[in-house]
Amino acid sequence: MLQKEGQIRIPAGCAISGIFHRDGARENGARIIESIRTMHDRSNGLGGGFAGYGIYPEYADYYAFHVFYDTQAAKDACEQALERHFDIVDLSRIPTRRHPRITDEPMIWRYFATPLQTKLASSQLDEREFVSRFVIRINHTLEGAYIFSSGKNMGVFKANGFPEDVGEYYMLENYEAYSWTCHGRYPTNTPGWWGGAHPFALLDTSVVHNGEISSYDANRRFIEMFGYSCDLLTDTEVITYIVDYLGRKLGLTYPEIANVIAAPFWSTIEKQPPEERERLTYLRNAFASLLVTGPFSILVGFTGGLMALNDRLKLRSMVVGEKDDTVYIASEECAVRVIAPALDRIWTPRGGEPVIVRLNERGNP
Amino acid sequence: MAIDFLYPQYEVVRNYDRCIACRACERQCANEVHFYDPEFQKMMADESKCVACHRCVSLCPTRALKIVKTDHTFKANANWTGKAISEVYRQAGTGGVLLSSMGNPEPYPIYWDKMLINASQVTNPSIDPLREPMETRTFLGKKPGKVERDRDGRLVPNLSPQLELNVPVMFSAMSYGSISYNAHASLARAACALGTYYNTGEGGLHQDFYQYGPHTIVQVASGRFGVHKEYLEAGAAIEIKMGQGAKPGIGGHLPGHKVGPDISRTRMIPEGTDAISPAPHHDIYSIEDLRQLVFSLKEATAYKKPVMVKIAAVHNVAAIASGVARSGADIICIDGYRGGTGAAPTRIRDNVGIPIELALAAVDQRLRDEGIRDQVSVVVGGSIRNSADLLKAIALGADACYIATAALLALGCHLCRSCQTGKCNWGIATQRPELVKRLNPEIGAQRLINLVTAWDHELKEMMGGMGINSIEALRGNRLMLRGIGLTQKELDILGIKHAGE
Amino acid sequence: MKRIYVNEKWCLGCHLCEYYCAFANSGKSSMVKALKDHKIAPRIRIEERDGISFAVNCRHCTDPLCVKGCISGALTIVDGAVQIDSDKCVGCYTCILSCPYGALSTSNEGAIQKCELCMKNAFGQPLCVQGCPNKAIVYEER
Amino acid sequence: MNYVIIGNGTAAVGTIEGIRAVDREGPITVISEEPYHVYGRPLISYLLLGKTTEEKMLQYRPADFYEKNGVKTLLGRRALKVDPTAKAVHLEDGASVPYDRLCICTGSRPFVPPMEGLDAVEDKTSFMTLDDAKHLDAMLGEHNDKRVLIIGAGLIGLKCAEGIYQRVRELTVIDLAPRILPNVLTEAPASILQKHIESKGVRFLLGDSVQRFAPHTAHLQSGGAVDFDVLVVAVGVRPNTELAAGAGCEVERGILTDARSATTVPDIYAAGDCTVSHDIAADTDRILAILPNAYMQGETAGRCMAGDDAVFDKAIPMNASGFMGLHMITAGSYDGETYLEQDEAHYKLLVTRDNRLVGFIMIGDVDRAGIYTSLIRDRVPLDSIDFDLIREKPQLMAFSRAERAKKLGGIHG
Repeated sequence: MLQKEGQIRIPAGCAISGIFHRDGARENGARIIESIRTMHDRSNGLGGGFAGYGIYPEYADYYAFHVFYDTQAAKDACEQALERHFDIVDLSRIPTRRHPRITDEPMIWRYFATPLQTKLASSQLDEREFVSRFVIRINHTLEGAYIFSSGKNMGVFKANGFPEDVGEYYMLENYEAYSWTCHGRYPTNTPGWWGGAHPFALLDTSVVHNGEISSYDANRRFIEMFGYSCDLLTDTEVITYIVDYLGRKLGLTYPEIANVIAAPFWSTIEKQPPEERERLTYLRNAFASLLVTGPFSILVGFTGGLMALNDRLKLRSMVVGEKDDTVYIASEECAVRVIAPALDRIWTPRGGEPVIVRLNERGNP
Repeated sequence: MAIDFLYPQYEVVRNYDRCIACRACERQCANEVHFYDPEFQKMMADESKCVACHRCVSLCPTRALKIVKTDHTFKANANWTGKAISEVYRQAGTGGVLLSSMGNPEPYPIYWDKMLINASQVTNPSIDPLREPMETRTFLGKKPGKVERDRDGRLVPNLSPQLELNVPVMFSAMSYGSISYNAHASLARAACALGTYYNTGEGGLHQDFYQYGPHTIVQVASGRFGVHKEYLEAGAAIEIKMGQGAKPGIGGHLPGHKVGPDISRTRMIPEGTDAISPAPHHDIYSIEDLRQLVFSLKEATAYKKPVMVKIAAVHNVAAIASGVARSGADIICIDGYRGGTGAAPTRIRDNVGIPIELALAAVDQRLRDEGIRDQVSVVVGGSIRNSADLLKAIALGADACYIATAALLALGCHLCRSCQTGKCNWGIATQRPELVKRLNPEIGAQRLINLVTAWDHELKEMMGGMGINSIEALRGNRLMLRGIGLTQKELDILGIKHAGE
Repeated sequence: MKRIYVNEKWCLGCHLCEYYCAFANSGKSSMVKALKDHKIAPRIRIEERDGISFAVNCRHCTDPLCVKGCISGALTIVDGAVQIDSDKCVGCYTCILSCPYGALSTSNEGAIQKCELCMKNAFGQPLCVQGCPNKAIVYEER
Repeated sequence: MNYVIIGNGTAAVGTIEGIRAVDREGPITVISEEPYHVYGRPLISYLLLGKTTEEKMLQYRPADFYEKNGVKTLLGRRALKVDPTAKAVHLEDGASVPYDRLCICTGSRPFVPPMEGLDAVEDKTSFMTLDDAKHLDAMLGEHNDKRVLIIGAGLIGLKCAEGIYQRVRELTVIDLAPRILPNVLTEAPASILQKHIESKGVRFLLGDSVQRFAPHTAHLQSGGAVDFDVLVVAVGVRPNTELAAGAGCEVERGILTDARSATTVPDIYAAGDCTVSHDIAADTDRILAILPNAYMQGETAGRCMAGDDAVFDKAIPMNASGFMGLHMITAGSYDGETYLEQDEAHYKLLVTRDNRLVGFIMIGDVDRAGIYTSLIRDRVPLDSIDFDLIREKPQLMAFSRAERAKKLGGIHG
């Protein structure tokens, strides 16, 4: 019998797309669905998903947990756990519409919650660490429950199916985000599992990824030393944890994170001016085991920003387009042009060269 | 003379149709096997002295010679093998401990050969090392695990002292004494040219070799031979030798006849005296003592050099390694039971210790389980035979490998395993000047450079095949390995799946 | 010009250079054919004593006394190498008298013989160098 | 620069090659009485012996030697006079050849002492030139039936004897001296060599001389008589110094030159058998009529003529000769302490003086004799080498390791 994600590591090819409004303007999910639909052939119907930032302004101070449940028992257990650790201010089924090509759906629930102060204080942890540990523990230990989104004022929507169908299924026209990322998946041998679809997210960091990283097990075995559990055995998952570890736990900036996971070649480093050479050498040496090799193009979503990054050989396609304050990033130019035919600028970032966009003063007053 | 119960192990087969009686074999055999018989006008041989080192075979200009194992035999007995019987005879004749050299030759499993390497197909491109950068540079040493910034927010380089290797291969410890001046010179020069390191072993550092200090690891072992401040300061790193794979649990013994003026000076012991390394360090009876020595050495060298601790792969190696990692050591070196030696009691060499593959897998996993893998680098040796072994070791979790037997083979060693006699015909394991000069370091260094360069090429080729273009992405990447013909227990210890899974 | 140089530090006294030389200049296709049951008369010769040994052959001097003193014009410098035309040589041995290295010797054919860097035989480059197991004899530009 | 050389022997070749090592352009003119392309004089005995041919002899230097070196030859023409003021050489045929630098390489000529009845001898010759050899060859004919008398048991006489001994019915050598090769060998080695030559059928009459000749008979001082068909007079040679003397060069037994081969007249140099050399082994001035010496003097002259600063100050007497299969090499002077090794076939004498090797004689085994020669020429202090080893045989082992590194390893300084 075929094993599912987490029981076996599954290589996949993919399409990614993203829209980011620097001025904080929000748009609903229609265009991002249009964009990914254009790259239909890069997916095979075995997974699609979206992440939207700024979609829950009314609950901006609460963690929004999106959870798949296979069984009622799992739901009960998970909710018990949530209640033990969190003050839940809202909970509901995530609205979906019936869709002919989206089937076998699990129960999909959403909780807006904030850690119980007593629990948080007694844990002696920083709030985000408290939440991330909770999420990792549930996902690792609670059979049939899977928290696939856990950030504030953002949310991940994913399912087994073509991404445009998934967008329609989740009725993304009803959500307005200043940053959208999405993903269409082309796994090679899976029956398709909802949890295995992208984006993969922890707290407000979400990752969509096209590629197959050859450093996977080196990265996994390293990152797992720091409390992460790579239950899905996917690249996206390990990249998310790496970004979380380097950024949230160690305090590296996004450019520095890019210098670690897509570190320049030594031959490139040697050509830099001394200070830059020292900095790059330091990052590459100190975090050697977090170098990611093999082909990838990723979009890392985070509160207030988006980072696009290619592997250092640029073994996967990725283009960036700009129109006024809006930035478009996709696997193929057609996926940008279809929603933004007239661009100020469009270019192909070089391998290992991050494109980081953030809300500007208008978007982030 | 008493009866010698033993028949010679080898026969010298000379093709007289080819022999031109140039007598090169005679001149080159320190064991005095060959001689010219003026009466018969023929070259003759006394095979009882032959150790099968093949010096004569290699130099014979007409390929007139070969050495074959004798087919003289005892009555077949699966239990009392010829070897077992002969050993009884030898001990009954001498009353002594049987001595051997080089690594354990017994037919235990070789796990390297039971692991297969992955390659990319379709979903992930392989990378052509001839077209794209392929990086094997390696840093050894403790990683900081946190970042620090100055007031301007710039990263502070908070790394401990590191060793930088252009290739993930170093030459492991062999003392001046156990091997010759020219062997050391070859290793030192090759290490410099390759951008890696060689290791002094326990014999101190000859004055002539201080110039190679930036590529030298200086060893501090239980005998403390040749250890002084300048010595410690001369090297790029300091290695505390706690154990050796070929003879875990026992010390070393360089017989007085090998302690000539140069060695006496280098080791700081009187000429002609036996150099005896005790089994334990007499100031290290437990892990806290090791920590003291580690920090003593760091103090002595102003915290400028990484300190390595070398241990033999024994049964509870993972726990020992964990202790070593927490002792302040920057690098742990683990030496497997196939590791070589200039002399060891045969029984110990052949029966003590465990395979490096299992030890490495266990240590790497243990350090990760404890979350301290990043605080220490892991170097393994004993025996890495080729670039595939090297690659598998790194995929299992090693940062780099130590090679010694392979290095000696490159220098001409034919693994006759007679180092203890001091009559090495290849000029390696000997101190006799006329034999030492047979190893021209210009040739020796070049052969070592060739070997390691070739391995590096192969390593890159295999990495490229896996779609990995930098060695750090291979390290501990056990998904790149599959076992073949292994039990579930072995697979579990190695942390790999079986081929087909 | 490339010349043969000898470093006695690495000479093992194995005498293989002599045999390779004798073979190289034998005109035979194999060493066995050339040297079996022969007493060799090589153009490179080992001196050895008390653990010291080294090979001596023609130094191919830039200012060769042998060439200057040759009565028949048999010794000449060709592309920097001192060569002997054995057809012209009458065997007067003035070159033996002149050479400070003792590098020319008599041959069975009456003419003298000397190292010609294997330029004239089938090998084209010195076989003694190739046959030296320890780089005690090298052929290089200095 | 316009160069002129008088003479066309080895010294002349040395001069040409010396000039051309420095100056590729300046015209060179060679004037020679002999009509031949240059050849090695000592080869004439080998010609008779059949070890060489006239054709090969004339390849002492290749046929295009003059052409390649830009040499104009005036062969078969005799120089009469050198005018150092006008800087010209006047030829017998009236021509005049101007020069900027002149080298006199006129060599020597056979010395024939006045002997009663010599004129009556019809078949007689000296043994110096190719023409002499051809003449002798013609006189011997093809029937091995001639009786030959050679006057002089020096090198020329004996090489002549070697050249013809297989082609005669009877061969007698007569010399006034009590031993053969009196100028080259001491008594003991001379007697070894003599016995060897006698074993080949040559008869020696030593300590004797011809009182008078009848056409086919030599009547001896001692009272006996030798009948002969062919007579070879090989008593000795005399340097041709007349041209130099006429030009005002200082001349004693030969032309005087300095270490640069310059004579006492500006722009006139001299080299070869016509000159006096300084023998460093005996520390005396003498004529060293030997081929290597001639070449080296010539080469030095040539270089200096072309403006280089060359010096040849290592002249010693030396000889390498074989006589009917027995080889002999000698060099230097025999005045000093001697070391002797001798057995049936071999003879070795080393002579030392003042911490230097000054001379040696080797007969039979002459292997690597040049190492001894170099000790004399380079005046190597014997306490800087292992003399016991070098006495045993010529070997580089006797030198220090550092010296060997220079000699064999190309390591300088």
